[in-house]
Amino acid sequence: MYKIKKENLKALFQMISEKQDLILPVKKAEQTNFALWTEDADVDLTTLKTVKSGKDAFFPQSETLYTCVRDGKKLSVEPEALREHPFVVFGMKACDVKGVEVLDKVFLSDPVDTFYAARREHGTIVAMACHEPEESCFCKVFGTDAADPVADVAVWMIGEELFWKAVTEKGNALTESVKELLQDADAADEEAVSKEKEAIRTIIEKLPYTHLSLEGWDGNATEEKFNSPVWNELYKPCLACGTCTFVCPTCQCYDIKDYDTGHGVKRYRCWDSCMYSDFTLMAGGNNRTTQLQRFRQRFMHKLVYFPANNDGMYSCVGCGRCVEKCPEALNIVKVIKAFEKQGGEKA
Amino acid sequence: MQRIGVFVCHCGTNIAATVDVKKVVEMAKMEPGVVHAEDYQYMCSEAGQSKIINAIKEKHLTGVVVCSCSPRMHEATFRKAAEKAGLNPYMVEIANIREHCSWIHKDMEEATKKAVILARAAIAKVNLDAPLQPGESQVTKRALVIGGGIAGIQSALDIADAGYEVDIVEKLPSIGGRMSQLDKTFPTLDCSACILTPKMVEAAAHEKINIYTYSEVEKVSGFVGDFTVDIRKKARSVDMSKCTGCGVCSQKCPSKKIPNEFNRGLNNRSAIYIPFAQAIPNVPVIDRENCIKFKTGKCGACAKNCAAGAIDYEQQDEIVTKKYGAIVVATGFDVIKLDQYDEYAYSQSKDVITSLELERLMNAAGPTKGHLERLSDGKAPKNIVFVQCVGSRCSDNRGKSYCSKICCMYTAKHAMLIRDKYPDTNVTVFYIDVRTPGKNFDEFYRRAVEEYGVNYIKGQVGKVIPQPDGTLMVQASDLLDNKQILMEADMVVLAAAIEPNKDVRKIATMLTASIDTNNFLTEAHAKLRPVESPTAGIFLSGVCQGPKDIPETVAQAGAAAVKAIGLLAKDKLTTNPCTAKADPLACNGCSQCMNVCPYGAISYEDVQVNDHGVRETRRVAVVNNALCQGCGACTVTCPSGAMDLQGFSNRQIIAEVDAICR
Amino acid sequence: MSAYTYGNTANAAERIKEISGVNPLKCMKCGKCSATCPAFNEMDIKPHQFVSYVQNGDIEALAQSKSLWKCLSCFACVERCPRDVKPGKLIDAARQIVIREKGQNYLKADEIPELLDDETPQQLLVSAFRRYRR
Amino acid sequence: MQELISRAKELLADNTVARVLGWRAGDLPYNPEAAYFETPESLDEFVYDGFCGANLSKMMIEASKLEGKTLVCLKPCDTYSFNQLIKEHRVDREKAYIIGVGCKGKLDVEKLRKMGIKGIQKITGAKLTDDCENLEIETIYGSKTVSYKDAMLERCHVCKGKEHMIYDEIIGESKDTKDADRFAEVERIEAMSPKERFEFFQKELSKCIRCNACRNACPACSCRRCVFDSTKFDSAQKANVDDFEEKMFHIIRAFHVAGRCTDCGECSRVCPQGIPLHLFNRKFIKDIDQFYGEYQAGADAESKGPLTSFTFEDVEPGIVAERG
Amino acid sequence: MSIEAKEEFRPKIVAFCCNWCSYAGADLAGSSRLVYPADVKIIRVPCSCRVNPMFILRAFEKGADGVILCGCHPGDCHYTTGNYYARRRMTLLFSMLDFIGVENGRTRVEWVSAAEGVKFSQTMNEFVEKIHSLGKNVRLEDIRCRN
Repeated sequence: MYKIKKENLKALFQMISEKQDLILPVKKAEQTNFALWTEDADVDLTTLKTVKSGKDAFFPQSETLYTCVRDGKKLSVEPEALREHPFVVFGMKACDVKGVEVLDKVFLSDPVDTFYAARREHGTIVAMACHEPEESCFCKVFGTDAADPVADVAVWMIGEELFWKAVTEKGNALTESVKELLQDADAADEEAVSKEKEAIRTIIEKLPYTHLSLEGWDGNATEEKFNSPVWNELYKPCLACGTCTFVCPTCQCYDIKDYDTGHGVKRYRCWDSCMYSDFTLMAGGNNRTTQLQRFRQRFMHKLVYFPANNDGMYSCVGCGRCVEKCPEALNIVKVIKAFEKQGGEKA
Repeated sequence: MQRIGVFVCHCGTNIAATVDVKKVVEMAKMEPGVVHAEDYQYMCSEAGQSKIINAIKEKHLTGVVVCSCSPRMHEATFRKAAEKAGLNPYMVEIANIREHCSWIHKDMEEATKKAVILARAAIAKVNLDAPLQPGESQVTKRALVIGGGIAGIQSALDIADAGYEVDIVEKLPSIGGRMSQLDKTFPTLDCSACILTPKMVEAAAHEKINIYTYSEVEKVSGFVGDFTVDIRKKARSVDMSKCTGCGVCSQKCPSKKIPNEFNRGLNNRSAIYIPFAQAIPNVPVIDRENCIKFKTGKCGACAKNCAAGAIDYEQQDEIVTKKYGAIVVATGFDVIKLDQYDEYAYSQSKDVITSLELERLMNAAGPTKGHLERLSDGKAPKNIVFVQCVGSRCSDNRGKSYCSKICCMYTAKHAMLIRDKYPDTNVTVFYIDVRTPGKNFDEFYRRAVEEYGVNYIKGQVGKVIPQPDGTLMVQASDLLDNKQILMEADMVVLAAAIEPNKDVRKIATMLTASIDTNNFLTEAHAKLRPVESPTAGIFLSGVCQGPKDIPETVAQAGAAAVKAIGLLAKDKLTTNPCTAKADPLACNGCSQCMNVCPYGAISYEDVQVNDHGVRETRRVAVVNNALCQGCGACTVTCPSGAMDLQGFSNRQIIAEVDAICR
Repeated sequence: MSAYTYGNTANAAERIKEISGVNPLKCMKCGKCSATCPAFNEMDIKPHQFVSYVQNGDIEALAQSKSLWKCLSCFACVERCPRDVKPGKLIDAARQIVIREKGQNYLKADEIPELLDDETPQQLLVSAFRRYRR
Repeated sequence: MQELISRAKELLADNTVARVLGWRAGDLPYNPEAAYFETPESLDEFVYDGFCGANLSKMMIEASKLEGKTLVCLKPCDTYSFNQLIKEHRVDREKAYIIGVGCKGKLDVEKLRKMGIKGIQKITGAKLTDDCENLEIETIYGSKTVSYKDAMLERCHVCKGKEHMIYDEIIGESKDTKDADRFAEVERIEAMSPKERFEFFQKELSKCIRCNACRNACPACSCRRCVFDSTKFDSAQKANVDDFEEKMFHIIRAFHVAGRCTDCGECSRVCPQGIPLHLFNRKFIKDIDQFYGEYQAGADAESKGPLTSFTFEDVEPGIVAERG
Repeated sequence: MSIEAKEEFRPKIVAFCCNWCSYAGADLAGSSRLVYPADVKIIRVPCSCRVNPMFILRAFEKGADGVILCGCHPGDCHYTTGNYYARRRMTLLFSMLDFIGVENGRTRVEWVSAAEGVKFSQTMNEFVEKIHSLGKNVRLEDIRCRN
């Protein structure tokens, strides 16, 4: 394990960004989101949750796939180059990293999404332990340990120091490249980190959602959950906005569109939301015509369909962003609880 | 995808001299949907049109772009050609590469580039064109003539003679207009009243003509073939059905100090009055502002003395609403106010008068019974100076930029008449140019000089200075002699500029007829459609369109009548199919479009919809195609884009924008 | 700086148009300027002719004319001109050109008190300063 | 709140209304959600406190299609939206039983988070009946006291007033919470140079993730199909492209609601990125007030909006360049 | 140098013209041979009130450097009231564009009648000049259109 003084972080970021792109939480107009590090970036490592998770680093909100250029009656197609320049995502939380795991399931299984795969290959994740978890967090429900994130490098911010532990080969390589700025950690430091981990875990135990039960939610629950009358009331406040999907670390749906540049077309993909009325709209119409269906789809996907196809892995990581950001205070926890309650009433 | 043919016109050298038409053809071929492109000398010619027709047939074109002159010129021509070939005429778009390109750009490369872009925009638009079917609307077989001067009377008579009903609306108590104020007319010197009065009588007696005097147009709605007009019949305070026109009321009226408008205020009239002897109708009107009865409640002399019991103080304004198929505007003119021309001392001396005032002074029915005398002292003037172009041809803000056209001739007339009747009077005319284009006009002017000894001096008058002895000192320059002249005069006559009647702006607004910066109504085409307004169904008669003398006015009045008759003779009109259309699935039913529609063409209905499987009853906008004129105000008010304009759809305009900007 | 002389006609005419802001082509030759001019009889080139002289570029003749110095700058012609041509302004501009060509021959501020007499109106002085200062 | 619940129970019991549209208590101290209550018993979960910021009037569009009347709880500012929706024939007045609920300003949990308050376990002082100036907040990381005012939504600081514009009855007292000038922020931006203004908006709008929360929460944005979701203008782009798309979306959205926006502030409340979207609407309102006379959308349900009316003497668009 | 750079900049200008007045005014400018720069391209619309703010923003998105809307003089609208609505809409839209920092000279409304060929050409000359002084539109262009 290594450590670095907080005041030297800027030098660290500088060094990383000399050879790679560095993406980390930056505060812009009072909101903290992952962004490319620059000399004058307002780096914010204290805000627990960036508004959006860091998934953009691997799966950007919009990206061009290829460009067609028209010259008279000739048409040329230029595919967008795959990511080759290495980059580091610094400051993801354990839940965000888990989110990337979920995305891997989608994009790295056959057929492989080459754009995503290239980014994963060239990206190194430095994950940070959650110093002060908040009431909306429920990562433990999905087996994630916010105190000891699993990534290429794990870091802890304690007092005036940041502790650095390389976990994977990529992590080692990154560590090597910045070694001159890192100090070796001693036993007392190890102790401090352990203490921090304990403190985090203690707090997590106290959080209101930590003991949320996922009983009954698994890949086999399709029929029962899909047909439940609970949805009929539950969806009603839903605005059909895409906030929950866009802040979610695991939502992976995208739409493919053409942008007319006047002399050709840029085909791009951008995040889509199953909450939108035009989601998966086809020439023949829409397969989900009501908000109830769309609302149900999202949670069924997270808690039933995804585990059914991915060895029981839920596509929720308990980051709590939807809990915080839903304009109508709806969220996956309320859905789970509503079923729990209804189940209770039944029994 | 459309199959588009592009036809590029050379317009002789009008286009081809500055636009490389071959290049435009070549570039057009690159555009999506274009399967045919060619150029030709004159696309609008018979041969050019048959090229279009053949291409449509042979290449199975579904859309046509003609790169040529303005669509305002030949859009209709090319649409008809397309129709002949079996193509929906609304699948034709014009790229205006003449007026908007070749004529204004000098550089060939630049103009060609622009022409290509304009062609592209038109191609982009055709790509999204959809066949449209014009609807039909009824024609109300009645015409309205606004203004009862010689122009209005002539138009009305011609329309009525063709068998259609005509209503004349005249603001004043009698028809007759300016011409009734004139003494003699040039170049024949016959008496104005003698030739006008029979026309007035004829109009009044015509069974197809209905005259609303002392009335004004208050509101106009509708469109060509189907105008609805509110006419305000102002309270005359005299029952027209009872009045015999005996005139006793005027004689008995105690309020007699009111400036007589007919005589340009040179004498007075009573509060109840008939404007002039030959007035039609020969029925007096009470000028309520000056009537003692109306001002104080006391008097009633006229009522007491009216044997027919025709006086009705309780009479109210009445609104008559009628439908018309065509409207002829004949609102005429006035002379400008001269209060800004201090140098001519018009407001300082009674002996400085306008030519129209002179007409009244010389008229036997005028304030001096036709004796030419100075208004200040009643003496016969010995030296009379005429000043031309007072307020005409001025580029300052005091006057008018145009030539009033009639002044040269009437001044020659006045000069001649004075010299004829009072040979010992010296008459001097100061002119800038003497303009006499007209049949027998120059001969007339020469007679004034050669036979009547009128002294014409080239040079504008600089100043008229009233002298203590009551004479006027005229300071001018003689440009041919290069001398400054100081000349004593007893009377100065100013040829004041004429301007359209003040009310014309209001009327033009009601009719949505366009008007130019001088308040003359604009014609649909300066040369080819001089008596039509760009607004369909509105025709222009007389000076409201531009300065004219009497024969021209009568000619134009007849022409306007013929155009109106041509319209009224149709049973039905095809309506513009470029109307708004609402998509019931996207409509919110919010009523905003209805609020901005100037024609009341939008209503709301509850309809059953199937919105991607959701079946429900919705309140949605429905456009009445017969009423919609296609302005598009509704389309912008509609936030969801449910309301769109056929032929100018949102996507079409956006496609044009894209084509231009790319 | 100024490479022209008022003999260089094209330049001088342009300069006059520029100074005066007048477009002589607008003149319709009505003669109202001459008609109103109080100094008409003392002028060799009459106000309306002034316009055509400028138009024709015959500035030398203007510069030599008596009129240049007879114009009272009363601006009656400017006031009355129906076409916005304003011959008085042209004369004024021609005068300035001539004055400037005379180089050193300016009125200096120090010299003024001597030249003053009580009869000279204040307004005339101020306007003279405005026009003929360096 | 108790009075509200009992009254709702009565109205449900005597079949005056078929359902109640209000708020259900959340699972955290600050997250109640809008909900329908169809039985008197279900009303036990009913809550009305400072965190019930959502404007329920838009939900009445759907509720108007249901059988029977819906009792809807509207705060004073919500009633403007309701009036506007009546004007646009989107809600049926006859289908609504409006209880004007009192309001002493609504709270913004984001404001608390901005103060560094996290791990919230309990909040007291948020109820309408709580007669105190402060919020007592218990968190995992200790207790905090925050003044109620400091935790209020931006819109409450420029409150339009405590009067309900339309209602069947009123329950609960309202407080005037206005303590700021409604147009101060707009004016502050107006005073900037064009470059600064551009940078300001570029910075704010670049946060936009095109989630459509602003649009979907907005009671004026009630289009069945938004132009940005349809093919009507070839404008249905979903990309969050900083240089144009987001500006297009927000300008057009503001333009579409210009003269109809009641300034209810929902757009800014729901924006997950904290973009001050109300500035667009308020700029239009300010211009409309200045150019065409003061106009408050939703103050009544009849008047013609400023963009569907005109006067002959209106200012020319050139005014924008003239005033610099 | 700077002069050369200026010569290279050829602005793209979209002019929306009402069919009844300014389009005819442009025709008149054409038949009177009143020159204005070829940078101006005219789109014919039935009335100024047909012009949706979306069209104007679209033009900027696709790289237009200036957009001008010409309609009938107030009071002279062929459809009676269209230009009054257009006037309000454009006033507010322009004010908003100004508010977000788009140079206010890039948008303009001018009332040009069918008889005002001279005014049409003068207006276009002035407007092109103005756009030249403002330079390229970079604040509202979608950079994807550049390549």
